[in-house]
Amino acid sequence: MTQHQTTASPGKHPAAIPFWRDPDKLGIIYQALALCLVSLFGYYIFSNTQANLARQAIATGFGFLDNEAGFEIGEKLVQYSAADSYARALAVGVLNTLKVSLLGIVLTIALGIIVGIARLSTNWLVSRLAAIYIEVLQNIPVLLQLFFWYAIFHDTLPMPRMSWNPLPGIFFNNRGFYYPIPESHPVHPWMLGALVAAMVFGYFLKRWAKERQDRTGQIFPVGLSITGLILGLPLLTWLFGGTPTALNVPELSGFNFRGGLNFSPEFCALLLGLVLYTSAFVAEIVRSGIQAISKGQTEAAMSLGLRPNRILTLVILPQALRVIIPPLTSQMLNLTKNSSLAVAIGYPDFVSVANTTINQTGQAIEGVALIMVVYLFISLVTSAFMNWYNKKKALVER
Amino acid sequence: MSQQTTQHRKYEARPPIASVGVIGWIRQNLFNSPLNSVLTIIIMAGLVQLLPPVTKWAFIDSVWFTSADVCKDTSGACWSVISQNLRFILFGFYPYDEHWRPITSVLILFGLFWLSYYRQFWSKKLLYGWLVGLVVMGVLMKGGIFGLVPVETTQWSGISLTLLLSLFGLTAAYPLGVMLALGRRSTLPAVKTLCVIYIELIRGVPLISLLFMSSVMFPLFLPEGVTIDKILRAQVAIILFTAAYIAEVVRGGLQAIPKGQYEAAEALGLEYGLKMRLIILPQALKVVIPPTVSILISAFKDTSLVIIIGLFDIMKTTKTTLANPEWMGFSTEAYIFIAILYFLGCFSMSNFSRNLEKTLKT
Amino acid sequence: MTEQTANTFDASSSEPIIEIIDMHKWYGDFHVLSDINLSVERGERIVICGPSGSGKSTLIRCINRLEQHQRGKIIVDNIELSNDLKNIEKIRAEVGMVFQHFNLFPHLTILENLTLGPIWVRKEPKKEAEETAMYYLNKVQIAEQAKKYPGQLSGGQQQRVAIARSLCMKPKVMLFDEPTSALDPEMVKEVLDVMIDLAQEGMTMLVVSHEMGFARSVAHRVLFMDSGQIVEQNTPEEFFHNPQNERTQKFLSQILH
Amino acid sequence: MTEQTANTFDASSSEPIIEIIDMHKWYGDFHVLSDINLSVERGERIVICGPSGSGKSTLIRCINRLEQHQRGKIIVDNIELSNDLKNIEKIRAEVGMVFQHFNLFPHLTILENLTLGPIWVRKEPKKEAEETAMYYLNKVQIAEQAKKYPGQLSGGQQQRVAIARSLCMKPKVMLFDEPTSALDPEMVKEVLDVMIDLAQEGMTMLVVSHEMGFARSVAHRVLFMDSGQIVEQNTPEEFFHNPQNERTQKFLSQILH
Amino acid sequence: GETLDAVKARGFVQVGINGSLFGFGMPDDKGVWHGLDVDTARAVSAAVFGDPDKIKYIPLTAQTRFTALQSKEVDVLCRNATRTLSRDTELGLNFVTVNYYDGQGFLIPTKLGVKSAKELDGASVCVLPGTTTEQNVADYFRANNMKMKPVVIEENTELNQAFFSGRCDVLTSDASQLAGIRAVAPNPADYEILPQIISKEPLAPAVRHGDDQWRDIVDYSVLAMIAAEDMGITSANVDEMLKSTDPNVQRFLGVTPGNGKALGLDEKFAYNIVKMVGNYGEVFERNVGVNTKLQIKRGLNAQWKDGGLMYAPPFK
Ligand SMILES: Nc1ncnc2c1ncn2[C@@H]1O[C@H](COP(=O)(O)OP(=O)(O)OP(=O)(O)O)[C@@H](O)[C@H]1O
Ligand SMILES: Nc1ncnc2c1ncn2[C@@H]1O[C@H](COP(=O)(O)OP(=O)(O)OP(=O)(O)O)[C@@H](O)[C@H]1O
Ligand SMILES: [Mg+2]
Ligand SMILES: [Mg+2]
Repeated sequence: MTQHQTTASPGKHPAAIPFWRDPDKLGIIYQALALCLVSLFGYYIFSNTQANLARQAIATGFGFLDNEAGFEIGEKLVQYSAADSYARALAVGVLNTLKVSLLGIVLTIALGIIVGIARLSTNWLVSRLAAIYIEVLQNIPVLLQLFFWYAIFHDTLPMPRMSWNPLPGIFFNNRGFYYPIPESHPVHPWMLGALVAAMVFGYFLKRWAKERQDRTGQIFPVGLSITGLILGLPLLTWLFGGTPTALNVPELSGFNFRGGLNFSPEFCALLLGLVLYTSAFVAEIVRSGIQAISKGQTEAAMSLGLRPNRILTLVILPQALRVIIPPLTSQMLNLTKNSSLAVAIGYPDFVSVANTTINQTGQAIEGVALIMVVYLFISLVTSAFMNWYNKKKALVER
Repeated sequence: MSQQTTQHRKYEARPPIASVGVIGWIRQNLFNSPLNSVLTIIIMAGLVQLLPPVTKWAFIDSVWFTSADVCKDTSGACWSVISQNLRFILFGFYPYDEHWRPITSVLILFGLFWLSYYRQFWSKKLLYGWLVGLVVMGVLMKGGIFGLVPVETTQWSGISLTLLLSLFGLTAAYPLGVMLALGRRSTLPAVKTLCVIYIELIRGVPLISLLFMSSVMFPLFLPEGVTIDKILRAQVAIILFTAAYIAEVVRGGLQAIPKGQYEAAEALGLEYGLKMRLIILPQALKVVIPPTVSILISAFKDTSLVIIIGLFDIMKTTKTTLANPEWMGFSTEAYIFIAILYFLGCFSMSNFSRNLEKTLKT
Repeated sequence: MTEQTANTFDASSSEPIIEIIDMHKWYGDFHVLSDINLSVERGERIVICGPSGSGKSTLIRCINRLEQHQRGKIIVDNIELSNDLKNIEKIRAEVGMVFQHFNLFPHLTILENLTLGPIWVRKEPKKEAEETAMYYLNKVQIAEQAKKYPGQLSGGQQQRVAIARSLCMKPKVMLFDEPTSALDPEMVKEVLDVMIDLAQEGMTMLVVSHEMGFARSVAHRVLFMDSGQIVEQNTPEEFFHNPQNERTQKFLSQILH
Repeated sequence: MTEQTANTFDASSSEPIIEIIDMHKWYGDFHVLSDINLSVERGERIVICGPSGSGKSTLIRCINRLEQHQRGKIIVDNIELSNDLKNIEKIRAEVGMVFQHFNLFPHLTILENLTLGPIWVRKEPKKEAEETAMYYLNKVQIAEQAKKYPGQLSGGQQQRVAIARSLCMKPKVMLFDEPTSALDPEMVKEVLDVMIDLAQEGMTMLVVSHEMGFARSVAHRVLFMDSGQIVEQNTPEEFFHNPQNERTQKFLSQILH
Repeated sequence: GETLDAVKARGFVQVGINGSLFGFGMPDDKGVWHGLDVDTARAVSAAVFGDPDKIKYIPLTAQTRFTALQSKEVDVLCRNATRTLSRDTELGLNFVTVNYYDGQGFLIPTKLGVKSAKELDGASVCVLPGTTTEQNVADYFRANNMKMKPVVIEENTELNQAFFSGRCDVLTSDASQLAGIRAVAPNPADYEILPQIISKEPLAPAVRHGDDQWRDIVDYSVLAMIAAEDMGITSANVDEMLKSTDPNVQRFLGVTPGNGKALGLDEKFAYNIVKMVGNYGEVFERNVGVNTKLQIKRGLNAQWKDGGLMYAPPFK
């Protein structure tokens, strides 16, 4: 619907408005100006860079990605050796970043919720401690905390030969945390199958329970039984599959432990530092989210005769989540971005690997660009997912 | 009847003993349910386990003003690492005889913060006070006039650098952030898109990638022969970064201003610039003071990352001290010391913003 | 419309559903309620009034244990209120409460608000719960809003939903804490009409309210509270035309213009 | 008090200050105003009424270009409203507007609110602007509040300040958009009195209002709008006692009890 | 040349330095810079200005050092950089005379009982990134068919701490640093340096391509220190040496003019260097020698006549 004034005004009014007095035209001019300035600026930088690169004979382009990397990486989720390409080395870095971020996010949310609820506890000691936790961790730079935790890890944990061995097969030492994994056995795939089956079954159980409640009013303990299923079914499979007990136990051989799996101290320090730091913020978010729900809601639910746990799950949480999710998303992104500080304490995350790559190839522009693109991508995917989730929640609720 | 009431009150006034006084407090706050009682006992036990050894280490067995050799023989904390290197940790390689200048600057800063803490001092004068204060601090640090020995910014290190980066970063980022926020709310699609891209791009990447950019890529962007000081480059990175966050905060403030204010301003015949300057921004910026303080806090904490590109902020001076063979090994003490410094800074600021939020609300 | 509800009540005919004996309550050192004695018969309708801060809300909140009293006894339908969770639950299921600020659950539809209690507390099948809910929604005349969310209704409608929500639990007693004081004047009538309807059906009601018209037309008894005590109680006629106590007189002179 | 303002207006005696010719406005696809023709003489006082959503606000907001029209012409004091920024500025300086929600600037004192426009738009010296401001504050009888902030005044006082703020720009026309509808009943009179004063001084006024008493006593003409059109216009007597249009009749029957 | 003019106009030399490497470039607790690299830079300043302290030190990380030189942020890089072919060519640098011959080695706790680097299969290795060390050690392990787990830590301090606390079995770095690290260990006797030196690390100051005069100035500033030691001139005896009759010494100290003019410097530049900074031996002993915490022996860095590699061409 874009009707415009078509008629020129009569007599004394000039037909054409000078452009500097017409907001529409001015708008176009401003925008053109802005675009021009930005592209000029871009061009200026581009041409300078071109000239500098040419003058200093620095190679450009991403051709280096196929070259042999020639350095080792201490922790990797996929096969990698010094003979592999830079591309593969960088991929190892990305996976390491994702590993610490994902695990960190899960733990942060769990810890943040606990501390946030503790902050609201009616127990004075508990709420005071939670307050101290939040204040102290929020107000110290995360980098300093990482240094601190790393120092704790390598200074106070024992040498491999004197590992702290709380349970057979489990070792804590300054090389990390070692734990056994079962020796591979034909029953394992079956157990995995049983787990999947348990989950599928649990899903149907939940639907059935809901349907039955709707029909008869009886309440079925869904949470408990699904937990039982998920634990029990694989266990049963294991029992009937010949109860293989052989474990791949970590053992001291040569310099280090062999066998089993382990988390390195760098990883643990990074994870711990990030989780503690971010969880302090999450705790505040959770606290204010819960406090945003008025006391009247609880009272109304109480006077209906609902039990405390049902009040929480049916009335408080669904409302609090709406308040909590947006700031929670940005904390999750912060955690991911802060994981780039790994470079300071020796965990080979993406920035650390990219750094080494920049050093060896001298191609700073490509390296920094890669770093930015990777984080941007992670950020965009995360916020897209959270927005989707948020919308879904909002739709269900509103 | 009112007489009767008071009489009645007198002889029935006391609540059951278990619900008031110390006992009442303990019952209500520590043992008000079985779960809470268990938690209380566990925490108490933990504190009893933890506090004595920590106290012993930090205070009883510790040494404070000794040489490094003495430290090696004590079982407690070696605070000497701080006391013996304090001036280097705080001021880095700012000329040794000129340390009074950063000290004075920091005192001016504290004074200004202290004045800003009390709302009754809030006025235009305080704002000018801040501007004058910042200029005075700059002149004092830089020297070159009034017979002060000139000191290159490259020599500003330790706490001066930390404060320079965070304060100047915020001051310079503020106008930029406001412009970005206005741009993002603009009706001109191209301007809006540019601002959105900028803001989201910057917020999507970690600060250290910008710092890397400033240290390894930035020199390539400039024409041959033109160089910009390393600190300035890091400062630019911090400004660009902070501006994106400020823009989002300010946008929130702008959104909180009712549409009627825009319309009333327009109806008076104020054009865009005046409308924003006289009506909208003064209100919006006041609303966002508390979140702005949180950005200042983050900026203050984030300056610690410049260590990664080799600038001598207070973290780096501390670590340099620890790189000295004499003092190697006392990192815990040193880290605790700067942690306390950072904590005091951030905590007082966040307290300030919380107070503010309360007073602004009423 | 209110002619049918005779404002007399034969107290001897039935046993008390609520009995409060020598009850006291403190907030810390502050004596909010002192020496409360009150007995409410089945089907009786009581209006409580009194100056702000006199403890009216606290009194009715004690009855379904939203607040804990420290001395004396409260017995509801032969169950004594104590720290026993099971008793508290039982009593809460029998006592409906309507708040000044409605306190509907904003994330649930009107229908879900109404069925939440029956489904999770009374363990009714969903279909049945919904039928009951629709019955009461019809009764408060907003059946057509069942699928909407509370935020989409006017204050008066919300308060009517809140009443219906309590009724769905089929309570024996209804407590109202200033149910109309947060409403715009036009909406007050809607809500009072619903309450008068309820009264006509013989529901036991305790209403904290300053709607003197309402008190006059439906209450069997009016209680006047001051400084945590029940200062005067009487039939509405006596109370309004012939107040005994000096405080009551003063209070009434302020309220009745 | 209103006896002096004769409710008759000799239209031929002066040239129109506002002329709206064949004006249309759309919001997206929604036709808010269609085919508006209106001519307002200098000194004329017009009251606009009509059901909610009929486009009353939109119409008067078009006159000082808070909204843009898409077809037709609006000519104010011989200046045609077009995209020309200079004309828009000129017109806004000549047309004062008073909003339903006052829209005073909360961060400025009353005096600063009043002098803002004169100083920054009319470029008056501060002293002079303040004198004018005090003059108008006196006129609306709140000179003693000059140093306070808007938040410290009652709604009626705020609205009076809003009127004074517009007057300080020495406008030729004043537009009022339901100036009393956000006020408590007691405060309505304060504001209406000020408006009647203004009317007596011969200010050209366009008032969106449902205050029929006001319309009757000061308006020269009453406009009735419905669905974006001017359905009926007439002198107040005719309009209230002898409405022509069926919609008008229905509307009036709802408003006049 | 261009650089010299710029430096003179500016009034000081901009030097890229390692900010936290004890013995090579690090400020003391008064913020004053000390170290072998620092003294090299001071020699340049003394040569150009006749004042060793007309210097602006710019601490650089391993990643930023070459960019800083390329972008003219610094005039000379005295930051323990290894001369390699690619740096000399692709990065557009010119390395001058080596001021410290180094090689990458391994530091290991004695109690592990390892006698040769060949026994390190499976070890955790602490490495400092951004240098050639990371690649060298990977190459070495690959060449010997061994596996390793690198622990790559950005900061010297952090790295040393990690090693002493046993986080790694072995620490690899330039031998000079290993000596220093061993020296500051809680108990130096618990650690030893393995005999294998797996790389050549000639550490040299570097300048940009394209300004030969400036390159010569930096080069001969380093060489002057070496030559002075060779000729037995020290900061203590340099004034007496002015009266020496040895034509080589006279030419060196500028008593017989010519050298200074050729370089575009004051004739007394070598005198100034020796007087104000010292000869190579003095500088070495002062910063890293056996009487310092680092306790490094001259080894390869001894004069040629003592079996080392330090050899200055004739100053004529
Ligand atoms: N949680 C609490 N802690 C301390 N004092 C309280 C608390 N809740 C209420 N009070 C006090 O108890 C007294 C009685 O409060 P209550 O809400 O019962 O009064 P009310 O008669 O309902 O008044 P109103 O008509 O204003 O609702 C008041 O003086 C109030 O300040
Ligand atoms: N910005 C807008 N976008 C789309 N539609 C709008 C907008 N503003 C108003 N409208 C619609 O235009 C119509 C006229 O609105 P207007 O505010 O002029 O009505 P009104 O007569 O002033 O009503 P009221 O008495 O409620 O103030 C309404 O239907 C309204 O929904
Ligand atoms: Mg109350
Ligand atoms: Mg309107």
